[in-house]
Amino acid sequence: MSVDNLSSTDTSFGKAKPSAVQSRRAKKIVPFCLTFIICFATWFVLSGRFDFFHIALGIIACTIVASLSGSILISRRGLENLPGQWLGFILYIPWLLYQVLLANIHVMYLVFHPRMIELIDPRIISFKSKLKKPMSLFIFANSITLTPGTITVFVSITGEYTVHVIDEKSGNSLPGEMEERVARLMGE
Amino acid sequence: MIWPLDIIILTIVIICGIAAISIKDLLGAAIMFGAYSFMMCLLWSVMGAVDVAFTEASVGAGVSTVFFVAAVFRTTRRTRD
Amino acid sequence: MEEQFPIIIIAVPLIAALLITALWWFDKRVCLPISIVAGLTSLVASVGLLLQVLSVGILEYRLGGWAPPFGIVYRIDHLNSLIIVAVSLVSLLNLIGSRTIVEKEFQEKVGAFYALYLLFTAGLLGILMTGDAFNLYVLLEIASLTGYALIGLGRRRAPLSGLNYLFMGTIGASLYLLGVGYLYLMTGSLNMADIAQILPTILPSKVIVLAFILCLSGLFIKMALFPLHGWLPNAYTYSPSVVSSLVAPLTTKVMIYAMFRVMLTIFSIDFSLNSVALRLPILWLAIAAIVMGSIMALAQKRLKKMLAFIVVAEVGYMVGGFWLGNRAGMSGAVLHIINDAAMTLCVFMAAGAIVYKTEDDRLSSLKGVFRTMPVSMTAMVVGGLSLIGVPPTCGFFSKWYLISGGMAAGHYGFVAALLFSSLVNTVLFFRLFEIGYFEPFPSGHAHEQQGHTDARNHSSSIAEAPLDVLVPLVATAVLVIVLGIYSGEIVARVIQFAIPAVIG
Amino acid sequence: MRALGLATVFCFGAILFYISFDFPGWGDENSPASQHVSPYYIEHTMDDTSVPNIVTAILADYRGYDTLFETAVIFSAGLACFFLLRIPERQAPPARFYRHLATGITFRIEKGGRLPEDTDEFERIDSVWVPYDVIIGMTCRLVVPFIQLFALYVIAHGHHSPGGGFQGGVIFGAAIILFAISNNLRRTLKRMSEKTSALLGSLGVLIYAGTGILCMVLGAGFLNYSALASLLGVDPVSARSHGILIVEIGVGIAVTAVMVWIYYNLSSAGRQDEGL
Amino acid sequence: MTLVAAIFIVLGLFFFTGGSIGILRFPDFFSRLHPAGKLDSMGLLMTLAGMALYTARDLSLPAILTALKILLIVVFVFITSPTATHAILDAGVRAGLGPWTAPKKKGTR
Amino acid sequence: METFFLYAAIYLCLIMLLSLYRAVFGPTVLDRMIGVNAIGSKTTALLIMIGIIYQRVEMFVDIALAYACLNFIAVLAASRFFQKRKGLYDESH
Amino acid sequence: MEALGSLILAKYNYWAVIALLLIGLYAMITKKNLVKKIIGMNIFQTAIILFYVSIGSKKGATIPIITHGHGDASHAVHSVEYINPLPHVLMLTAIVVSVATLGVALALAMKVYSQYGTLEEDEIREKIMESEPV
Repeated sequence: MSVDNLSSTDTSFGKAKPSAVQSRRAKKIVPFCLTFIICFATWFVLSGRFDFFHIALGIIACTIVASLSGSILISRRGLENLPGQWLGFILYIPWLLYQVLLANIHVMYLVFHPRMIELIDPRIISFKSKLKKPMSLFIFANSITLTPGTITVFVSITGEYTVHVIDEKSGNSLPGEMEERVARLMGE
Repeated sequence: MIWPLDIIILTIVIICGIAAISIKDLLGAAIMFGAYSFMMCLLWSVMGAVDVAFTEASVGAGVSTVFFVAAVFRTTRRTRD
Repeated sequence: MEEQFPIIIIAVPLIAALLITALWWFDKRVCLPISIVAGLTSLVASVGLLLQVLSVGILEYRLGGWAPPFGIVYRIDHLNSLIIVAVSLVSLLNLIGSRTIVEKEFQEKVGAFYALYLLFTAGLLGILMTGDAFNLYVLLEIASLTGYALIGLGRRRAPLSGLNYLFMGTIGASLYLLGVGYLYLMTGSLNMADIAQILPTILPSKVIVLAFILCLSGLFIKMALFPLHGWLPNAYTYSPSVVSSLVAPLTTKVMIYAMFRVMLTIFSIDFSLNSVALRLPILWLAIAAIVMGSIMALAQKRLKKMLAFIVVAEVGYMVGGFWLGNRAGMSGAVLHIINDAAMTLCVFMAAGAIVYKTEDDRLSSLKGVFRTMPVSMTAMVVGGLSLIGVPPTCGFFSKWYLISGGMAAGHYGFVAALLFSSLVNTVLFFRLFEIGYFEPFPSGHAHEQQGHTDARNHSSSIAEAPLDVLVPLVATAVLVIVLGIYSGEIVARVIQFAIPAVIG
Repeated sequence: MRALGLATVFCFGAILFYISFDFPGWGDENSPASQHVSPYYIEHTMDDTSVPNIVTAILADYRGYDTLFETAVIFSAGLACFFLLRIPERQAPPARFYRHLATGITFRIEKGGRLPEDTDEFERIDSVWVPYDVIIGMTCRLVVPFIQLFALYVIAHGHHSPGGGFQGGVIFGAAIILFAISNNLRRTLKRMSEKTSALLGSLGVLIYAGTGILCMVLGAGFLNYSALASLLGVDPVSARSHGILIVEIGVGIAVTAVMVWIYYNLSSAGRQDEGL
Repeated sequence: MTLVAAIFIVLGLFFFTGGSIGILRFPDFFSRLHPAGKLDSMGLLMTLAGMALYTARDLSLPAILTALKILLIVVFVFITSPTATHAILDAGVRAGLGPWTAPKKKGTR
Repeated sequence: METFFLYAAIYLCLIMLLSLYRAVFGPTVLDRMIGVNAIGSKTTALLIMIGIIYQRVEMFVDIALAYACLNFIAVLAASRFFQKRKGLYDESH
Repeated sequence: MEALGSLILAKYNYWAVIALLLIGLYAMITKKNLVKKIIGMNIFQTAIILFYVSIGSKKGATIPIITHGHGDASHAVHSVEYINPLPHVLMLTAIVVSVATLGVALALAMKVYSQYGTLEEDEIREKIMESEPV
């Protein structure tokens, strides 16, 4: 058993550091506020009504959600450099969409190819990624799943990827450019 | 009500229903039952019963399938019919 | 305050159930007091309601303040106000006697038990009062759902029979719902009185006939009329005895009431009895139920199962009484609903007390039980005599009405079935008394040692169930006799107004 | 048995089929069902309750009593699952599994033995143990708050769009179930214990029934929300609208709690230590 | 705007078709996941984007908000769909389903 | 334009039949899950199409969103089954 | 031919209800597996729900949510424009009831399983015969 089996929810364990009460409270308040703001923005999109009554309801709802699951949404480790990450993420999306489109055309080609059986050569490969943060692991894994010919089978928390590839060509390009981009995006 | 859609969805519903009771594996049956609920939800939104569709979407697709899977998980998947 | 009685009867048990679920996590002792207070409030309100109905006539309570076809309405007349009193009284009596057995059988789940108990009662009371066909379904489901749960926690075969009950009960309720759907399709209304007004305008209609049959067959399943009684015996036998003495007196009777309500209020009595050629078939079903129930009861070797089959036979009495279609038969059936609730409660509570002590309900193990449990057995005797139909007890009077109704209708098969069933009940109960009266004599140990005799003496000394079981039990036995004495009064002052005037 | 069943079923079906020819046509606007009661609802809901969603208005107001018992049915289902399945704590499971965090060694402790729960060195794990999945874990962390927010939105906007207490409650419950599936049951129980769910369940129904009683105390009939007007300081029509909202919130709370409660009991067969 | 929306929807339907046929044609469970996971989410993206465009065609505030909601679904699906695909695949691997391998190739490719 | 959406919806339903084939006849439970998941994503699109046909999209969007959420939960629960219960076929063999 | 077509168009929904009812009932009568029976029960209930919703549908009408919001009460609402909302309400209740029944049924089935180790009715019956020969 290696360390990778540890659950990553950093709230529940890890050595209880003797920190001041105030900073702990601050650590709770920051996720709360962030969640509240995000939720409130979402609420406006969802609600579509801007009278006082509905906004008040929205505030109550966001407070409930933020107090219930603020610690679920916002990890304490991921707080540094947040605006940069969001900007990077927005820049990452078009590239990802482009890749997804490529992936789809590739799969489409396979699907409609009359001799599809001969083209594909499914296999499972694994490689080690240099990424460390759970969030970047997650983004990378989902990007792998969305892009040509590959689906993530399993990611361990240390960054070992097991990937199912549909043909050899798709597997060769991993980790490749995408990892670089994700790393840059998450500031690793 | 949009009848051409309605007929097709009704057909799918009936297929799903028959499949759900004839699959010889309880987990498969539970999953098929989930699909049956999806179709029911669609059927109701086709008929304009949005609230019923919403309820069915939340109940059928989410909770009742999870209940079935949980129950099958705690009992057995084996079935002889 | 008076005008709120109908809702108090239901809302108080409902809220008490919620409070119990909440408070039970903090203090385990609050359950029983809260439930008893709730049951008592409900009983007082229902007696008040009965008096009100007697003085004023039919009452109407609009829920949410909406006029009848648009909102839900409670309609209380002579028929249901009487049965409401009976149901809340039975529920309360059983509740008082439940403490010891409940603590023994459910230990950690006492709170949930009482909450389910009160919800069950609230559901049944709601069925009795509602004047809305769909609302009846919802309340039916809450009563059944809690019933399934209560039955399912018994021993041995209880979960399986609970599940069977659930399947049958759901089919029954769904058929009823389908029937209401057909009615709604043709009339566009859900209010019983409103449907009844619309129906004559569309009447020669196959759909309505099918709706009638569907509603009835759904309720037949729920009330366990003979060919559909499959779920009942096991469910009542294996359920915990507190539960069987709650469910057995109430469920079937309330369902019979619901049948009567459907026949009487939704479809007119004329339509139900004459337009559809169902009268004879259902009468024969009732006769079959009486005969088969009695015969099956004769074949049983377990006390509770025997009683359960007697319940099946009793359902036949009441259904047959209604479908005789004359005043005497219907009065007998309504009277029998009340009487049967009382006497079934009496025998099931006595059986519960006996099973609590002997841990075994095989008839053969009840030897000497008269000696050890005199009070319980006396109550059992009273209940048994009432089920047989011996004069001072209430069973006699309702049976008398039923028989005279059968005579008046010229349906001698029904009369014969009733007499046959009384005969079988006699055999059954006298067999029981005989077993209970004789001491257990050690077979094959004719010459035993002194020590064993001591032990036998010890075992044959009084070992009665605890007092809180006995008090309601005795009260029930007294009730059985009192109901018998006042049954003429009840018929004259209440029941004869409950039967529609068209019935000659 | 099979042949008999088929025969019964086909007889039943044949009767229903035969009768169906006497039905009004499907979607016929002149059918009795669309003529008698329903036009009143459609035409008067706005004036009576000022709720555009007619279904919500009927559900929580015109036929609010049905809905009260519908909530009670759900509540009693939760209670029934608890009553039937719950195995008390003192009946210990066959074995418990712990892992030492530093070394990764797994212990199996039999016969009801257990380690103290609040040490940082050991973690209780499920008997069939699955390594932590980063993808599922992260997705749930991202998604759960939004599902919850969406559920609250559904409850709050039941007046104007489809939805309401029941749907919102189910979705909220599903969010908690999602958390339980993606993490494990014990962690979920730490966030929302069984006691909490039972209390919330009864609280929800109590809000509903209590609103009804409150109306009764204020002098109108049971569930007649227009009596709340004096309390809320609005006119009777909007009092009905507000009453509906209060009731929907009650339903939402009850349904959430009960769904989670049923899931706890079903997925752990009543032991409430290891879930799906 | 309407035309663009229509083009998007047609494209989306095309992807959906590919996904469904792919699910039918591919030889084993693992390879079936490729069309199921990718083409379906792409199809959904396309159709929903098309419908969002169509909804927002008159540029009024409620319409735009509705369109935003539709896009919210897209975002949601793009988070959950790969996860669902991954979960099914992981389940398959843990259930002990070996991947299908190509039958012996004719010569060199 | 509504006719276009109607035809699109009908086409989508027919496509759904193809996925249904996999769901009904899929050799393993996991294949059924793929089929059902595919049906789910098509349903999400279909719901909004129905909304457009009814010209009340804003009412149907909520359903579609709820649907997308809960479909995901069901799939996750079912796959969790396999992660914990190893074995693709039932335990009888 | 024309008449037949319109007849089918007017009735096929009800026929589908009947088909689903029969599927559910058939499963409940003949299947031996308890969970299968529960599935059948649910199909039966949904069929009835479908029946009610079919009653409520109305040609050329829109969903029963009034389009103009608050404060516009003077705008008359015509009942032909909206689908009959009452069956929807009833069916919301019925769906809730069916979920509740499902939960209780599954709980009971799990209890049966923990008692007998199987979900097949005939096997359970055999085990009962073995354990309590009355």
